[in-house]
Amino acid sequence: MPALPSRAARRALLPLAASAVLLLAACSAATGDATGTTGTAASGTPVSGGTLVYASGDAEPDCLDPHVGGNYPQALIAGQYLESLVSIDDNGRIIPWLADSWEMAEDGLTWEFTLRDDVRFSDGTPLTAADVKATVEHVQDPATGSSTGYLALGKVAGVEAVSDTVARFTMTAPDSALLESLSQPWLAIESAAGIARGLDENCQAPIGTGPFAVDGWVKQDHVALVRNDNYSSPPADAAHEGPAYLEAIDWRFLPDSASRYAALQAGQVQVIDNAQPDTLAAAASAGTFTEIDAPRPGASNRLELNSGQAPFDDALVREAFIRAVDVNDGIDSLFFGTAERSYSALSSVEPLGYSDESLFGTDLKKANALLDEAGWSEKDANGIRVKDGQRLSLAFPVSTNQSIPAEQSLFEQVQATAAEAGFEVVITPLDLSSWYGALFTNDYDVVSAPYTKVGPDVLRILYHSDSITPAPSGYFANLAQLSDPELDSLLAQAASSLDADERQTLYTAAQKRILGSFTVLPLYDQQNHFLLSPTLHGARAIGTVSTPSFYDAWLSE
Amino acid sequence: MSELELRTVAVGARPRVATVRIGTVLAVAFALYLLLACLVPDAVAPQDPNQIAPRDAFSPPSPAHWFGTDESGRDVYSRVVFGTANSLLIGVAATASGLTLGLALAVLAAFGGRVFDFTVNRTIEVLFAFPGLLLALLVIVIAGPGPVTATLAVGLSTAPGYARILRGQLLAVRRSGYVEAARVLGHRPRRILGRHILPNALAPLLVLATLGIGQAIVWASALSFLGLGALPPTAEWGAMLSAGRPYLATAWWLTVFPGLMIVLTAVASTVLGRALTRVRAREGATQ
Amino acid sequence: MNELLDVAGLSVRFGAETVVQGVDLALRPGECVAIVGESGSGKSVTARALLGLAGARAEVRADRLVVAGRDLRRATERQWRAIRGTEVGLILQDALVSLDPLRPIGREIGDAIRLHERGGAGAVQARVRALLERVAMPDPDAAMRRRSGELSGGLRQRALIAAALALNPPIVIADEPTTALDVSVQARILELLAEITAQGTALLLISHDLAVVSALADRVLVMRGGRVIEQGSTAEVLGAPQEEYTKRLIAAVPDHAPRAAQPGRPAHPARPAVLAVEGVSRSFARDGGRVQAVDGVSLELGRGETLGLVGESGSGKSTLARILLGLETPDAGTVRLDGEDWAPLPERGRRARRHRIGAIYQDSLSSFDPRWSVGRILRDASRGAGVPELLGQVGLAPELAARHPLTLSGGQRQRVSIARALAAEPEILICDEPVSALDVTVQAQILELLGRLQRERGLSMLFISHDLGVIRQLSDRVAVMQAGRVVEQGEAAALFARPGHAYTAQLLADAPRLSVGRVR
Amino acid sequence: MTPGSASRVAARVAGAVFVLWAVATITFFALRLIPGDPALAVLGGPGSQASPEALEQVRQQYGLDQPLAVQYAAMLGRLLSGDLGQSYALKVPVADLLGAQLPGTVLLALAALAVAWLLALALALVSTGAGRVAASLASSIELTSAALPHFWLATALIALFSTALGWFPPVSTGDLGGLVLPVLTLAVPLAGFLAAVMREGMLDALAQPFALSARARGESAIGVSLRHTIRHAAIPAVALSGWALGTLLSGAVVVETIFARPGLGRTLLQAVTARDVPVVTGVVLVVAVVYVLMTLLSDLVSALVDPRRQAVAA
Repeated sequence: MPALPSRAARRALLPLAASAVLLLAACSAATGDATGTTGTAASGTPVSGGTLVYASGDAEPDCLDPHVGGNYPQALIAGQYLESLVSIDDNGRIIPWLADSWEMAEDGLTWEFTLRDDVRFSDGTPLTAADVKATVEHVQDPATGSSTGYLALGKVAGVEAVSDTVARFTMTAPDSALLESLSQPWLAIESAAGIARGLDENCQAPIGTGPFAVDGWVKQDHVALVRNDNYSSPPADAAHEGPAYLEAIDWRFLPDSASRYAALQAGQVQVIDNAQPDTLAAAASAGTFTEIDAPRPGASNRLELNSGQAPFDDALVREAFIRAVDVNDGIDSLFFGTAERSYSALSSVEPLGYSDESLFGTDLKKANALLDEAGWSEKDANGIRVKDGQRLSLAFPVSTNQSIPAEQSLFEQVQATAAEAGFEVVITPLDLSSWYGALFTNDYDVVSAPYTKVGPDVLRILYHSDSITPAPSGYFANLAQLSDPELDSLLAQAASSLDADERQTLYTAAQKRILGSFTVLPLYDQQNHFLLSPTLHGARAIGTVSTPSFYDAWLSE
Repeated sequence: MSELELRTVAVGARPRVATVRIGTVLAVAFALYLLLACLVPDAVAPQDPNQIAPRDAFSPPSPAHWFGTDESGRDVYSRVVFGTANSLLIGVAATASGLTLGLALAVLAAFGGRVFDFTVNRTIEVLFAFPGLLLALLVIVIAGPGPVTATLAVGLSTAPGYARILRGQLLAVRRSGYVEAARVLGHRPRRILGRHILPNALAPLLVLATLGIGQAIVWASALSFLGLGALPPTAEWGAMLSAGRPYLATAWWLTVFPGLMIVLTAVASTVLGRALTRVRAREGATQ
Repeated sequence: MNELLDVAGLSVRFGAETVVQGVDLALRPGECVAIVGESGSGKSVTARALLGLAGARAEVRADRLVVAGRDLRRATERQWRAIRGTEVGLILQDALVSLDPLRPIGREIGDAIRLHERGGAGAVQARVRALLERVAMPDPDAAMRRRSGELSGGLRQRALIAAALALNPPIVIADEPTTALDVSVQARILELLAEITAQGTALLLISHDLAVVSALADRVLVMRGGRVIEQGSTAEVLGAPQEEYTKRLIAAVPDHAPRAAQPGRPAHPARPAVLAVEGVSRSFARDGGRVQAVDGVSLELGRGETLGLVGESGSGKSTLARILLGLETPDAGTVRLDGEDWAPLPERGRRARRHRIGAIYQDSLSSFDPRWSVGRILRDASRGAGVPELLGQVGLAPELAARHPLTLSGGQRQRVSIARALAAEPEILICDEPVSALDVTVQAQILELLGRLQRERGLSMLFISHDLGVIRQLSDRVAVMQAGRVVEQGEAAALFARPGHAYTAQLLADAPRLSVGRVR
Repeated sequence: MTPGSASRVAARVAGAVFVLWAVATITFFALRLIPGDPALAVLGGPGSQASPEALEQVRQQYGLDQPLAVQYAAMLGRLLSGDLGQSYALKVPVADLLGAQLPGTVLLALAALAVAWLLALALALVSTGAGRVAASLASSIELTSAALPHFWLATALIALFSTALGWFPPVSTGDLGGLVLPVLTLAVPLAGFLAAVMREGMLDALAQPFALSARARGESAIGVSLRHTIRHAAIPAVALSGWALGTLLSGAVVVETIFARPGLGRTLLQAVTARDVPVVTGVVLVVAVVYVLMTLLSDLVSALVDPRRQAVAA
């Protein structure tokens, strides 16, 4: 096995019980059998054919076109049939994909992307710059209802098809995050003809250049994907060329995690996503399955404290909460060592992430002192602090769709440890829609809202004061309601800075301000674990938003 | 026919062998235990049900933790004990509301004249076309999930069954020989209603309630399991089972014990209901 | 001695309770032996023990238990099965429930053949047909396809007999074979059984009805409390009973003391009639059509008289009783009580006068509120008299007031029922089959009580029964109902002596009478 | 067919149509009680922050701007033509969605009904026929299985037969093996109920004189059960089958969710969580139709099993 850089070690394939797998791999080299592969096809000769059954624990998308809305479940599946202009390799570097090359003007206000000239959509039509233009216009059209892609294209004024192979982006301001943004599946290139069919039809089966194409979608059951035999556009870090090995992918929706793992054990499926911590622990001790641990980029998974209203408008109370809460033991036991405690607002895969453990040490004494100082010095019969007749009560709406059971249990532990300092945490489990409703009506003091985006620009979306007022699309991302002019200016500068060092300095300064405000309690990376059957080889997570790619994958037996 | 009616049908079950009697004794003992767990959980449970100990998470059953510990290191047995009140309360309240509604419908049908009888009968028929949990789910769609909704939903789902049994009971009593005999003696309708019909027709209420509570607890816990009733931080059996299910492969005790409590409660409720029926039969009551 | 059945010292115990003790029994070909006794005497258990069917909990012992030459004292279930149907056939009371109501009688009868012999379906069918012909089943081919519920009571009883005779067993046990049947049907079935014994089959007849026994049996065993207390030829036992109990049994048979023989009774009702029924009709919806239960009935009940209303099942006598009690509204016609409107009338207009008509029902238990004690039942009905007094009038001890009716015997219950009727101080008593469910000796006591009370209080009584003997014993006048109509009414003695209607004549002819000597 | 039976059939059919109409009406008006704007629900609920224009457009599209009576009439009209409307969440015609899900669920329910019948018959035979120990064991099994909640039984069956023994897959897709555990989950509790009813029926039948008659003919105890009493016991159980199928369909909510089996139940649960009114209405109606049909069918079968009813009907 090649020595993988640190980032790749986290992201790419992590054979379970590594030594055993290595041994097996060594043996199998002789027998031709293969186990525990990496991104390269080092452990056996790929075999063509077969149907991969993928069991997804994520919500079934409402629309298979990730331009519409734009959430992670869409990204997971869209990665199989849609491709982006650029990708990101294991080292975090931007690499060519549908675009062979690109060039930014000096002032950063125009970009020209040169497309590969040999790429065809799954319907056989060639990829041209007009499709790039149509894609961007589609995302920017309010009628499409794009959220994630729309925000990422905030500084793009328009796209012009200079020639069949050259697309020129015009910017309203320099955007240091443009390539990172364009690497995301929510901005993947779709066929102009496909988009022209109208939203409904395009939702059923978007037309892209990916190694597979949508063949059918039985709602609440599965999406059938078939191999795109015209395929010719693997990203620069792929292991082979030409069409995919797999004939088809049966993309099933299996919301129950225990069922998912049981199905993997029974050989009914070859890949499961959203593998739960206990499942991972069980799989590790069984040693049969290969794990892909691919934390999502963007923000870390963290609790945000609503500084926009009492009691968290008082920094002392925020710090007291953070000092009172003990999550380390819980993360250890609930996640079985599969998740590492984070002290950063950004994901560990973000090279520009900044950590400061010292801000988050649990110290009940200090918490109590801070609360006394803040005027919450009395306690009622239940041990909850009281000030001016108000109880120190915190509303904590929890989205049962987004928080896995282990995380919900962790929140219960947060509730229990906070109670020792005299906080009353009221956890309300809610479905996604009601949860959004609670956020928009400001009925929360503590909330966990993961956000996935490639690059540190996610900080601007999450912590710039502009993000407190809901955008026309309805989303407001600054749930900490942090309103700090100095931070705003740091984030704005960083986003336009085209100098790497300056960018790093600015983002570090911004993160220090964010963490120092005690509005954030980082927990761990956004977990993203896949378990693979031993018969599946060559699958990997790609470097953009850590979605799986089955282009190089093949099934033995 | 409803599940409850079925249970009532089975009530006539003849005592076959001595084990049934032993069963009754065990059921009474279990019911007493549940009562204690409801009223003085502190006396029954060894620990605080909400005391977390992450380092002790997922301990299998042991002398220190009879039912093991859960994902946060809480004592499962203590949580089961403290959950009794929640679970039973839902069952009892659902049964009470179902019986009340059923009784109102039955009285309306039996004494409201032909028009009411026809209307109520059609209503019951229509409600039966929402079998099992369907009616409960409909209520939840309207009122949103939560323990109170779940209770009312289960109550409403059981009401048509109760209504049909009680209506039949009222009519049977009204047509019975002793009511005719009272009419022949020239007694007034109100006196006949008060002295004969109501006391005899409503005598099986206790049996119905006993049998119904078990069913209501199963249904309510099914709703909790589906995430539509009591929600996980609450120590309710269905919710505990639901919360423990992700860990089935590694920590079976999180699902087995709350489930066992539900099963035992339902069995005990059936056994007690049958025993009560036998007692009533022995006392010479009809039906 | 070529006894088909040779039993000595037979005893049957259920747990600690001995229900049959030391019974000796012998049966020869062509002979009919009857076991008579009242309920609980152990006669049915004896019969079943002879087939090994006394029940799983029964403990059967015998010094000798030889059936058709086989000692069956230690027989296995398999051995028992070998004699059932082949050596011994069994005929039970009511074929409606004694033949599987879900299966065609042809299959039921054929089962016996299929179980014991090989043979094709066609052969079995032919034999079933022959059997049905032997029991004089009209249109046997159609009957084979019918189920017991689709046949009349008499025909299905014939089918049941055919099933018992299927393998031509030398012994047939008939346990109350005619008890549920109307008299006319009963007479035909008795003739059939007589025919069978005449053909050489030995018949063990179990019955409570001495009249039936006297018609068929060569020898009689009288059982009481599980023991045979007297036995001998039918003529000896019925003609010159030795035991006190046997004498009581015989004396209790109703047709011995016809009431009409008493002098001073009016041949016509006293005018004005206390209850006058005029042109009353009532029909019920059934199976999409209507059944005319009561059809233009006119009757008068005179003050102080007993009017017997006799008829077979379904003749409409109970519906008439319910109309008179104001429990059913007539479709047409009127009922007047003491010259005033009684029915049809709104309940409000009747209620104050209801106490003047009392009622006694066949199933008295169901007429008592199950939660109430005897005392409470009587207090509830009383218009003044105290409970001990009421109990005293019907010959019951005052201690019974605390008891629940369920714990009383049938006779005691019927006495409580009478006491309740009297408690309301009625002028009229309507008795609907009040003694049909009772053993003969008890029946005699209740009839005696009713007669005495009527005399003492000058009650007017409508007495409904299917039993001509009972009617004859109690009635001043008699009305005969058939298919909803009163076909004949008149003074009792005259009517019985000279029936004016063919139906009455047939009824009288068919009624079994206690006579020493066989009908055949 | 005699005029009597024709009118009875007509009455039954009219009754069934009435029940369906009432179910549709109740569901329609009950779901109007949902607080909040249905148009908002179409656009993704309170979290969607939909624009007034979008809401207005949805109202027009779904006819929500019409008076209630008009909407109701339109709904009835659509129902008559088999149109169940458009799902709020999935944006597909409900009839298509349910049409795809119905066969799987009906197969599951019918298979469970059949297995429940077999299990119940076996239990009833053992508990009325065999020795004391077996009988008391059988009645204990009957009692316990009737009390088993589907969700717990399903979990236990997966733990035992999938995880530990690996005999059957835990996820139920199209294949037959995947049907085993869901069917068992639904069948076992129902079998407990049916067995209780059958046992009662058999004990009643065994106490009838015809059982004695049959024994007196030389029939064996088991022969009496097979030839006579089973049929009597079947009558109440057949009458219950309409009800039973109804509860099986409702039980499918839990079972399909646990076994990740596509079907009406899972669709319903998702629709309930998402408050997808047209889908909920559709499932309720479909279940009501199945229930009503099954009730009619079980009446018919009852008449076949019990000729006495036929005789009355003729």
